Amino acid sequence: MSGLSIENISMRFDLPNGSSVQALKNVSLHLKEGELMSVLGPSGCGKTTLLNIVAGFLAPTEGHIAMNGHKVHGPNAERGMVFQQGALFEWMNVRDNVSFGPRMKGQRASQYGSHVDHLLDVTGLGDFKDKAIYELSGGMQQRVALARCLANDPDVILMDEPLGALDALTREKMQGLVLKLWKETGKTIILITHSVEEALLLGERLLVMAPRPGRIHKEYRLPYADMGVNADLREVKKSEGYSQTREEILSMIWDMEEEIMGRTEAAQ
Amino acid sequence: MSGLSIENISMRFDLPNGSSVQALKNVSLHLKEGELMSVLGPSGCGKTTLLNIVAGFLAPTEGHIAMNGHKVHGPNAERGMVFQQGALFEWMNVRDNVSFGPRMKGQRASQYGSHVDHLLDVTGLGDFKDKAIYELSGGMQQRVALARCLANDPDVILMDEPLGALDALTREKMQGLVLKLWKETGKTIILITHSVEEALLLGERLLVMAPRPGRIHKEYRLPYADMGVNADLREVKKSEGYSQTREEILSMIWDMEEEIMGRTEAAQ
Amino acid sequence: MTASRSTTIIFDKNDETSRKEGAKIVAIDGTPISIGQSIKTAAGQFSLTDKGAISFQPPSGLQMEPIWLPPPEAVVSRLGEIAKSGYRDSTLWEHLGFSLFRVIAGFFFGALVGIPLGYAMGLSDWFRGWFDPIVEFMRPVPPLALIPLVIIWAGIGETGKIILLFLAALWIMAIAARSGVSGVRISKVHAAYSLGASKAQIMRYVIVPNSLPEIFTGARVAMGVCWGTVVAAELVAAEKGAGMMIMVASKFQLTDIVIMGIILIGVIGFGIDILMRWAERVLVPWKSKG
Amino acid sequence: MTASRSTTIIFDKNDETSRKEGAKIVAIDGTPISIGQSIKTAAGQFSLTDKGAISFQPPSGLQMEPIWLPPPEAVVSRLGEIAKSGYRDSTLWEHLGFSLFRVIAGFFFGALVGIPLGYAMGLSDWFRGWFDPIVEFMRPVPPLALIPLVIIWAGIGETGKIILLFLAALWIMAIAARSGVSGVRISKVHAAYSLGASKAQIMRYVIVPNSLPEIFTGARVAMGVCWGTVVAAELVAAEKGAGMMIMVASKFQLTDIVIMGIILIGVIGFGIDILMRWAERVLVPWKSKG
Amino acid sequence: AEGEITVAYFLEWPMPFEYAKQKGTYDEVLGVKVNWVSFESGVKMSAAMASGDVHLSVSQGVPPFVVATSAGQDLQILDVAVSYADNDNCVVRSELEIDKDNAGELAGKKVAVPLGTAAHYGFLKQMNHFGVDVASMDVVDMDPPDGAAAIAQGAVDMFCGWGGSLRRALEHGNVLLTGDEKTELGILVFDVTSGPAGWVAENSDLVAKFLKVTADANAMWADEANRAEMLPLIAKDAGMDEEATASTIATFKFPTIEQQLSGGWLGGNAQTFMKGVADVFVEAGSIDSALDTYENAVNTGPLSAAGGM
Ligand SMILES: Nc1ncnc2c1ncn2[C@@H]1O[C@H](COP(=O)(O)OP(=O)(O)OP(=O)(O)O)[C@@H](O)[C@H]1O
Ligand SMILES: Nc1ncnc2c1ncn2[C@@H]1O[C@H](COP(=O)(O)OP(=O)(O)OP(=O)(O)O)[C@@H](O)[C@H]1O
Ligand SMILES: NCCS(=O)(=O)O
Ligand SMILES: [Mg+2]
Ligand SMILES: [Mg+2]
Repeated sequence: MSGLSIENISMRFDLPNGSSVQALKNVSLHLKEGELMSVLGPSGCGKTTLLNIVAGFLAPTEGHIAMNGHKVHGPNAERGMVFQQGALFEWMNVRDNVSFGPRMKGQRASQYGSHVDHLLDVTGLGDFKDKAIYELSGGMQQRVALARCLANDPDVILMDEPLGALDALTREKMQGLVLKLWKETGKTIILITHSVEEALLLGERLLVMAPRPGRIHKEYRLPYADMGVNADLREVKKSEGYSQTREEILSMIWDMEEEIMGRTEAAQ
Repeated sequence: MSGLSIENISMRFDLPNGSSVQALKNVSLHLKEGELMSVLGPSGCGKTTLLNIVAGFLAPTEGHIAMNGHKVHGPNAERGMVFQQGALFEWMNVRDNVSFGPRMKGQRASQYGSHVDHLLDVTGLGDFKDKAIYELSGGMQQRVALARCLANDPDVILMDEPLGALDALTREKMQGLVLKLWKETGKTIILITHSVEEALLLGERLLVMAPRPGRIHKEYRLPYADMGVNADLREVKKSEGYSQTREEILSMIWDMEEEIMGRTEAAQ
Repeated sequence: MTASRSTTIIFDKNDETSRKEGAKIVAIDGTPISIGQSIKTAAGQFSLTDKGAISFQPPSGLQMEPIWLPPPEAVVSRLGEIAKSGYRDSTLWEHLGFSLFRVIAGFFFGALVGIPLGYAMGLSDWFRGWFDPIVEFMRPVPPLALIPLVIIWAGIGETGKIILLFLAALWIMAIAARSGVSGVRISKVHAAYSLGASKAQIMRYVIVPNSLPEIFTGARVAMGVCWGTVVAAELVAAEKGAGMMIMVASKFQLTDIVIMGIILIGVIGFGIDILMRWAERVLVPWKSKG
Repeated sequence: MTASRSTTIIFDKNDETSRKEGAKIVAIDGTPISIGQSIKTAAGQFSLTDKGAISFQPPSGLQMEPIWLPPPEAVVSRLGEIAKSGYRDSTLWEHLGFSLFRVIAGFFFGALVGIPLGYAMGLSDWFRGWFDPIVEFMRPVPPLALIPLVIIWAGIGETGKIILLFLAALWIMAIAARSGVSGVRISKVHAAYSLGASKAQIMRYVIVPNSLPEIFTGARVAMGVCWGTVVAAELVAAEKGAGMMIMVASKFQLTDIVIMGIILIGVIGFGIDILMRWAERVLVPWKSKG
Repeated sequence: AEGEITVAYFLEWPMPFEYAKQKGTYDEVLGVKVNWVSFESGVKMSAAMASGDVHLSVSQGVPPFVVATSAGQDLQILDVAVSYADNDNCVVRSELEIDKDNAGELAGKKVAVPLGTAAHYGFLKQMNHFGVDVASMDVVDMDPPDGAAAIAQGAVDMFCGWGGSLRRALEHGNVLLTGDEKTELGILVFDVTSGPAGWVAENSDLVAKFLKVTADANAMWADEANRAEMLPLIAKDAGMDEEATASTIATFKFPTIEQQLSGGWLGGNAQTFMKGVADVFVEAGSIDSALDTYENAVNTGPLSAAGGM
């Protein structure tokens, strides 16, 4: 079975005070090769936990992850991760960040050079190769993170709110870039986001998770990502059904959040 | 002439390096008593500068401000300000923050007590009177800021992105509150925001500003604020014309921002 | 460490024949030995010095004598003894109390002058213009470098020590107060103005409370510096005090007292810091939560 | 100020009758006086000590003698003189150089041991368990309190001073390295893992560079503390060095040398800090920009 | 380093060996480079010998030597360097007008004493003699140069110390007892040459040569004919003018090797004296306990060898 399987994952965190949090309960999912799935859900529903388990940073209490039918443990270069921010290496310039993976494998500049240069061009960083990370704008930094992940040629790309810290305009540009890279490279992608619009625009599949315990609440199959590859994203937003699905999901999440907030405000 | 007049205001900042920035140029405007005007515009177009001049924190290079036909200079209790965040006095509890204005005028608890308590109830802070500021959520803090401003009973309320730092849900709740207070108290309000939706939903009048030099680009008269006083804000968003005006303004601002960004990216 | 329990055994001291007459050590513990060689036995290592005397070194595990590093129980029992009967005519608490008193007095006056100075610098360009260079220059001068000057000015007595600590605290407190004032968010001041506050009211209700967290941070640093400085000042011109106690004890090689003193100094330094942190938490609870 | 031009005039020293025989001062400058009273004349204030001798104090306006506060030009010309011909058999540059050398040597060894110790504490629970209490306890001990112990251990020579500075830098550097390690954002480590880095590679390419800013901050603090400490250590056990120079000068009340020394110490302390900041900016340019 | 030794001495403390020191005789005879380091007190000499930085101390007082050996430091007395009673004393500020007749008034006064030194011992013995309770006094630990400055500034009421500092202190006050009066009371003051036992054992030849050079210089000084030649060099080395040097050194006694080895000095009397010194410090609470005997703290081997050279 090719692709990424999440098989009946449960995750319980034991807290220092003796109690425990059921962050995930019986989550199962299969992603075919080349699929792009976006994940939405209220704060604390276990999105990051799920992604960390897939990446291998956390070992689940129950269940397991399989790649192309084989169980996997621990982090591995075949599953690349793009973090929100602050995961770049500030002490290296742009090019050294992007070539980090190949260099760790012991490759030489002659081996990885052209590939890395190509990626820098694709992500529009060609002129910034030698710049320090802190000299770049937030959007450029996220492009470096993307390029760094791609340079390692992973089968699966995991993204945890990669565009959360960007301003509206830059964010829209980056969304276009993600779609383009997805189509061109054919990677399997899981993208966590807090923005309903982003989830709608980018996800072929859209997973809505619910909290306490973290679980899959609903799944959608959406046409917008495919449309977005070719059309202007702002045009896509005007397409039929978009507004309605958006309202539906927004209400769903608001209801869940209201429930949580109600509980915490009362507790205050 | 009753209301607030902004008469042919220009503002130039002289920079230490000898150059200068024309932050505002020939801005004129009249607000009738009880009007709510929202102001939109790309970053750096002079929104905050305009508000600071109206509040009296800055003296304009040219032009002046008049209240009910009389020129005014300097800050004054008749023009209250609600800042984005961080303008509360953390060393006082909620009640002492709200009663700050009356106390500075030398009023005693017996004079201002019932008014302040009423405002705390209206803003839903009744149960948090004695809490420290840092114990409150961001939304509650903004309610304190609002109540503090209202306790002084100003004629004009100036708001500089008051809801910018709040999460989506809390922000929506606060928008409802602002509308409610506006209708109930009949204050003249200027509200600066970066959110097109917020500007549309709250502004009777909507001013779009353009940068370099800061000036009025376009003005709208909108029905949504009046609708929103009674209806659910989410319903309002579905009303006729809303989407279209929203797209129009979004494009307008994006174009301006793209122009600015283009210039700065090229300069990098 | 050169001193140790190694000893040279001048073996012929008590013998009738002496080395001069040709007597020589030829074997130790049944092992032959000659000059320059050495032999290890269970009891330690023997060797012959160039004069033919025996040099004996016990296994190095045993080398730590009490004058170098006394056993913990010696330190503890010394604490009990000195707490009861005192050291050099003053009880332990007098020694520690004197040091603490100096720190508190010096810090108090430093804060008393430094905080208003810092406020003045933060609020008035005239003050900043005059005092900024002085303060910025004095800050990197280690307070201890001032000891000789203070000795000339005020002698070695109580006044001199307190002046020294005053100077140690002064600049730190002035800088803390200055940055407390200049760190006030302008929006807070604007808010107060548009709520109708006068300048004096803004000073009293906005600027002073807003600078408290910085002043507390400064106070913690100043107290730490003062504590370190008082100990050193007492070393240099020793009278009563914790520093004098360890310095004098070191002259008599009473290592257990020295170590006891160091531990007490450390504990008190730590205690002062805990106390300041506690006071900070209680008095400026909004700090780093705003 | 205790020392001044006040003097006690034992009037009967040169007289034939002595006080013991009943001779008493009854009037000065035509004004009667008795024990405990005092009289002001144009030349100053006279009073009788309780033994009946005359105590004379000149008007206080004259008290500010050069030994209290020499004029700036005296300090400057003294700088020229000492820079040329030295003080106490060593040139000015030797004195300053000795102090600087000690600071650098002590700091170097402190960093050499402290940084790996801090890394070990940050990375291994075993190390943290053992060394955290030690480090946390030693940090608040003012380095100068260790002088007496270091004197016992290593004498007052160069070794002793360098050991003292080593101990002053050690804990600061260990704590800086530890917090540098524990301050690594876990997402950076995760990113490196999922890019295929091994543990050793993560150490080398992620953890070490990431901890550099903290280590630099620690180094700045440590250098400041070392500089203050060396000056004080030289006050206590003086051979060559800037601290010794001002201490010895203060004994001979050469206030201009004292003030010149303090200024130079301040300037060098300031210089060290500037240098460290510059090194920080060059070597860890990403600091506080990430 | 190899081929170098370091020797401690006092400034402003004129002795004949300084003539040899100035002439370079030590380096010549010993065949190694001799580094000379000056100290403020014998206590610091002990510390320096503990660290291994210093190999021999010339003119260390007996009290600091006793303090160190009582604590377990392995030092040995190698010869008697100088005997003096007038040049180590306590001085009271003149305006207090206290002398031996009203010494009781010292109670409550502030006194600068270099703790652990010969001056400290003399101070304790004198106070004991006058019946002044030391606990009632404010004792400040100051080396003589600091103490002299302090009494000059009026910061202390009384000073105890020796050498140049003592002379400076005398400008501001008076002694309680003269040297002769002290000697009568059994307050002996003499200094020794000392060194770490281990180092001495391994370098006894060198030590013997060192002591020989010193003894030769003393013998040379004993002949008044040589004094004119020696005085300028001694004064230069001590850092004093010739007049002060002459008057100071006149109060010093330098026993010959034979006298030193006799029962009056290292042959027995010194050991007993040391025990007495230790007991005074024990009684004063300065040290915990005395050794049972100080016989092992004297090593006359090298001195005998020097005598035979
Ligand atoms: N290391 C941990 N120890 C204990 N509890 C944890 C840990 N990590 C996560 N949790 C808890 O597990 C639940 C899920 O957390 P997770 O971070 O996966 O949520 P999320 O969906 O990513 O939230 P957000 O949208 O805020 O990022 C939360 O209740 C959280 O408090
Ligand atoms: N005190 C000042 N000194 C110099 N220039 C200033 C000053 N305040 C504002 N400016 C400049 O004036 C212009 C307008 O600034 P202003 O803060 O009013 O913009 P804004 O519309 O509020 O922007 P934003 O949306 O980012 O808050 C900017 O170019 C800004 O750099
Ligand atoms: N002259 C001897 C002084 S001391 O060695 O006792 O310090
Ligand atoms: Mg998350
Ligand atoms: Mg603004």
